[in-house]
Amino acid sequence: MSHPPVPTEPIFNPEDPEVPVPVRGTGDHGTWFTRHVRGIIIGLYVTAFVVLMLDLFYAKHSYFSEEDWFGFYGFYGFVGCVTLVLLAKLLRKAVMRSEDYWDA
Amino acid sequence: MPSFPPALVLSLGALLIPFLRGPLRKLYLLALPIVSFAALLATPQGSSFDYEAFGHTLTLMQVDKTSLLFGYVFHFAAFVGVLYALHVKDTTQQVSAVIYAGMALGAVFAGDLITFWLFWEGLAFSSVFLILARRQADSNRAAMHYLLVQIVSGLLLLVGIALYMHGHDGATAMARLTPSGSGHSIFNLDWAGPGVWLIFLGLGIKCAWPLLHSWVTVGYPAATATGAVFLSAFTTKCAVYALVRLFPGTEELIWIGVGMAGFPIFYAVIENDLRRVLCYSMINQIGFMVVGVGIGTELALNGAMAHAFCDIIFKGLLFMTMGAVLFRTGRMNGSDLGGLHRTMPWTAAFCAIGAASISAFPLFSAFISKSLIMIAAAREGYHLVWLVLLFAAAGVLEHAGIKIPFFAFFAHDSGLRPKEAPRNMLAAMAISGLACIGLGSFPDLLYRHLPYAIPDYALPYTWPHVIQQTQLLVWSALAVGTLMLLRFYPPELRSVNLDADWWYRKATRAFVAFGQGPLMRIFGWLSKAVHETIPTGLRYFARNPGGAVRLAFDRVALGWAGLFRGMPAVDAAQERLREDQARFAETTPGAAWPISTTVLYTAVVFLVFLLVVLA
Amino acid sequence: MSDAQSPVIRYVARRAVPFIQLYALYVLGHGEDGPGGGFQGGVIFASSIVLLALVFGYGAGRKACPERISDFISPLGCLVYASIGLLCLLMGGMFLEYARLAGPDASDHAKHAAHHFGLIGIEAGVMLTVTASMVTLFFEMARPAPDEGGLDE
Amino acid sequence: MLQHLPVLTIMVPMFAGLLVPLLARVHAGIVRPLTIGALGFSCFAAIHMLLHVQGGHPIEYAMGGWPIPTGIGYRVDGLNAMVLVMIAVIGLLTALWMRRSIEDELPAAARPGYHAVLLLACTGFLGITITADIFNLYVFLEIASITSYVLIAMGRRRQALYAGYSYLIVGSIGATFILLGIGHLYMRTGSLAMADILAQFQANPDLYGMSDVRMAFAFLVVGLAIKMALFPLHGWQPGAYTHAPSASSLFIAATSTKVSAYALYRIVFSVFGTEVLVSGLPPVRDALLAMACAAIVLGPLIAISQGDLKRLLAYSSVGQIGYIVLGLMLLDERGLTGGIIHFWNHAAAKGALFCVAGALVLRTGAARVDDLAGLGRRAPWTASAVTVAGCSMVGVPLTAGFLSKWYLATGALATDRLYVVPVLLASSGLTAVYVWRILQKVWFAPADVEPRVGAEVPWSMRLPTLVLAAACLVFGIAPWSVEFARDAIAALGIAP
Repeated sequence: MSHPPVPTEPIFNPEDPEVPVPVRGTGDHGTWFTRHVRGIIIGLYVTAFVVLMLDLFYAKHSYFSEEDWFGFYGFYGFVGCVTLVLLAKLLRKAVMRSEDYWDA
Repeated sequence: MPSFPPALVLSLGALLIPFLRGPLRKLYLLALPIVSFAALLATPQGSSFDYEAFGHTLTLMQVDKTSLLFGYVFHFAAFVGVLYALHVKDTTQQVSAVIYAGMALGAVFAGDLITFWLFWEGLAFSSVFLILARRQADSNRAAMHYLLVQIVSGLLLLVGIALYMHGHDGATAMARLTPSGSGHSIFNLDWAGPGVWLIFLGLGIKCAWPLLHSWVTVGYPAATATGAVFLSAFTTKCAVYALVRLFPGTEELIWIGVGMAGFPIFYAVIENDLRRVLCYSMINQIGFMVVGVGIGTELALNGAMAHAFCDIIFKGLLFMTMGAVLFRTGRMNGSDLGGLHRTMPWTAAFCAIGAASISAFPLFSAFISKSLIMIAAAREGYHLVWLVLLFAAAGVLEHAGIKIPFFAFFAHDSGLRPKEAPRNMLAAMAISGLACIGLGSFPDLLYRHLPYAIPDYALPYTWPHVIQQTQLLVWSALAVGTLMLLRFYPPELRSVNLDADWWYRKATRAFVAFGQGPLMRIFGWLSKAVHETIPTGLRYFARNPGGAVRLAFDRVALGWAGLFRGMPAVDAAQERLREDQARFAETTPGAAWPISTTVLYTAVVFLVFLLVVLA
Repeated sequence: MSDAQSPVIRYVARRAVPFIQLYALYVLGHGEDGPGGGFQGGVIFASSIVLLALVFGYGAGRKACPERISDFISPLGCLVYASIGLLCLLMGGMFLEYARLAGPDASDHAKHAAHHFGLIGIEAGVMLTVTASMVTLFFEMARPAPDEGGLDE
Repeated sequence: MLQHLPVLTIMVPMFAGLLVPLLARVHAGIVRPLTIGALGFSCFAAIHMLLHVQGGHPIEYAMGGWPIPTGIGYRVDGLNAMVLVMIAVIGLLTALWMRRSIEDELPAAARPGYHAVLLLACTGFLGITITADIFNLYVFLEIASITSYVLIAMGRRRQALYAGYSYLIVGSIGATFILLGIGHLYMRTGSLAMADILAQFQANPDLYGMSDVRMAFAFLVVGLAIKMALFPLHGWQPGAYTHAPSASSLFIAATSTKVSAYALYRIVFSVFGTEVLVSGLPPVRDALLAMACAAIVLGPLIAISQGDLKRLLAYSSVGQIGYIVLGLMLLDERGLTGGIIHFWNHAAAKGALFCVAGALVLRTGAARVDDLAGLGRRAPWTASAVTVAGCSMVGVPLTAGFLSKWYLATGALATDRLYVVPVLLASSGLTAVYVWRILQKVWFAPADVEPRVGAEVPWSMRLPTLVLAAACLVFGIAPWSVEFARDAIAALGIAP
């Protein structure tokens, strides 16, 4: 009785032709995204400014007082994210271990 | 019309899969969720399907709006998952995935606790194969970790149910259907006795509560590319469903949910394995749902259920895009990936849709569900809760909305040029992507299936809500972009991060070390006592009681006398003891003989019985 | 086992065997209404063969009752017992209800006789089995040991 | 016909067992069909009687037409009908299964005799179960024991002789205890018919206080505890199961100890009456509960470290017997249901696992757990059977094992013996450990390990294995076994 080989998930194997390996310097000129990084960033800043200004043009109905501050949501999002990233960097100092930590 | 539980359609239907081959099998796999869905549609609300077993009436199927809502989305997830995995040849995965979906359906339609528990265990046992099917040493370890935690959860639940029944005259009903048979039937468990606590904790494990969550972050990233898609849909959402059913309005849940929403995002920022990032993000999303359940108002419960509904779809979509990347490149670490949008544009686009959905951009699905929970929290005056949730909502954008698509498809060019995902994967992602946009754009599609009506003040598409949400998200994105430009953003590093599992991983290792060291010695000592010392001693005692007692006494006494070695009297006594022991060994066989041991124990047991009966 | 050398013993033993066996049958016949029966008869019968083996040696004894025969008789006796029981069943009675052996509408006298014969029959079966078993037991234990150790493990 | 089934169930295999050695000289080919035919008949008769006695219609049979207290009676009620079916079905499946196995393990000359002894052992076990006379019970116990010694000693290694001998010594002590107990009881009551003795106890509860009656009970309980290998009197069992021929292991493991456990049920319910445990000798009940709990936890604990599959299963049986005794000692309707259905459940699961152990011996010459590696790839049917039976041992829902544990746990809760619940959970956990050890070898052995199991075993062995494994599922899902157990309890007439 013959048996088909056990199917396994592809894992990284440099000798397997099916699994792609990184290619360097093949004359890649990038894509729309890589060519317009600066434009995308500028667009982001402009959008941010515009949505902030929209705060002047509608009537808020708030549950909490701070919601009435000008640009509260934008401010909160910005500060929140910066805090998140900075605290996460601190967390990394505490919990990061080398990849084979559990194999040791 | 007699109904047939969809759970059985899927789980029994799955048993036929191994007997089919080729295209027929694919067709059958796709047909199963459809047939099951048809069976569900044919079942009128308020009907139930009872089965008499081991002295209990098992209500295999009980249909109200709550269970229907989960039933719909589980069918959706099952169909999309099967389509996504259509190229897979591994029968183990196909069978277990379909059974797994069936078990999830069984759990949400279960009308009593015992039935619920049966399917709950089924979830654990069927899903572990989706991890084992990876067939790697480390994924096997992860599978064991996953299975053990699941079993513990099941045991807690079982014991809890048994104790609860014991304290409540065998009451097992999970929900009482209202006479009209529609709507959501609240059935709060009564907080009396330890049983209900155990149930609470059992559900909490599968709900991935803080410190109980690591089975998600260990298990799911170790699953196969397609298996993780199924895993992301069912287990945790079943737990949310059960909380909605059994513990609505439990105050503790609010704080647990706040912890779930607020804390894992920090880990998501620094995690390298992108599917593990999704796991942390999943815990964060479930946190929102748990808060909703804890608040327990009609709006909050609606929000929890709606968010679960949307989460299954967009989280599935994100896992699908990551699965496609894993499938094509064999890599899953952010540090190894990047620039894939060149050759996988469609996958990248779908990932962006998923990211927008989970971040709750207007017109995408979480926008219409997360807001219900936020508003419910605000209306009930949970100020701190509201602030944390808002922070978590911003954090979602950071890790799931930007990090996942950015590091996989954009960022620096990894040089990888994989093929675009297979067509069946793209089709599955397209369906989910459309569903995300459809739900986000036409909220009533979802709202009308929720158990309670949505009040006007909670409707999502009002100018203030749209603008404020856009502000939050755009400025969060701005923060991330700025940090990246300033090179302040933590880079992707090859690493592992310690998490709650550290405690019990360390504990297990310590336990194993204890087991191999001291415990073994104790067992060895016990075994020697039971098989050798006691029987031999007894035999010698039977032969010469006086001698045996003297010998035992001498041994103890001379053990102490060993301190005074060198004194002539002590040495002589020890010499005599050695002689006695040698004689002892001559008259009694050295090693115990199993027969005689058994016979001796028979004598001992009989003596005990005699003393007992004649006393 | 060495053969007995004394001619007296050899002579007496040889003459005694038929009497012992006859006595065994006598004991068997009385099993129904007095002390005796198949067990005792069987043991006595077997003792005659044991006597032969004791006096004339293992081989001679085995020749009087070869292994083939004793192995055959041993289940046969039980079969006789069981067959009679089943025969009662076939005749419409309960298992071992010998009186039914006389037939469905036999007279009391015939039933009594049938009971008698049924009983004697099963006792005979018992005797066969007991004889064969005793003989087998004896010869198995008396068999000259082959040149190998006992239980050494 | 129905009227005579009780005696025919016993006599047909016995008749066949006696015919086999005679006919084997004439035509060796007849041995197997005769064996299977006789056991098939017993099976049919047992199932027929089981269906007939449902709803409280016991069948009584008076041997030789003598009225019951005078003569020996057989009685089939809901309880022993279940056990009869278990023995007969396992006997039949063993007979079907064992052809290739004994060709491999026994010399040609020994095979007809082996069939005969198997038939007689079956007779003995069936007889113990069916009789309503305690001395007759002892006689059948001796038949069953002696044939079991032979079945075990026929193993091809020398250790088998030693294992059979150990069992003989220990078993004889057990039998002596039982005989002494019966003797004491007879001295006091002047009767050997169970119903008659029970009537005396019910008429005169003062009897429970008499020292000879108490002695009798102690003798019987200890004797039966040895025979059923109740911890700590299980010393004979692991060696016996390990070294016996695989077919013997299969048959004896799936029936023998449980028949003795049944005898304990019978003694308690139909001889002394349950009052003996409740008001007569409650300390005995506590002692047996303690022994059962110890067995339930320690059996699987010792099993975990075993390298030999048969020995592992033997220790697991030590634990499983604990469940059955526990069910009895709870003396609660639910607990008893759990104990009684465990007769069937354990026979099915352990039978299937010993089938697999036998298949392993056939393929590799030994039953090492490590040699199971790759079974899932090479022999998917057998591997599936192991999986199902293993899950049933653990008590995974939808398998039979879950039902027993569930009922035992609810029974324990109902009688306020809460400590039983953690005991059951601990045992499930420990069982899961050794079952997982097996299943991991079977399904997830690393792909580079060369399987030693070779190909699938022939259908004659596969089919009984699958039948037993399927039974684990059927009993777990269909409500029959519970209904039969309910009926058995009704037949015993205990007041909950």
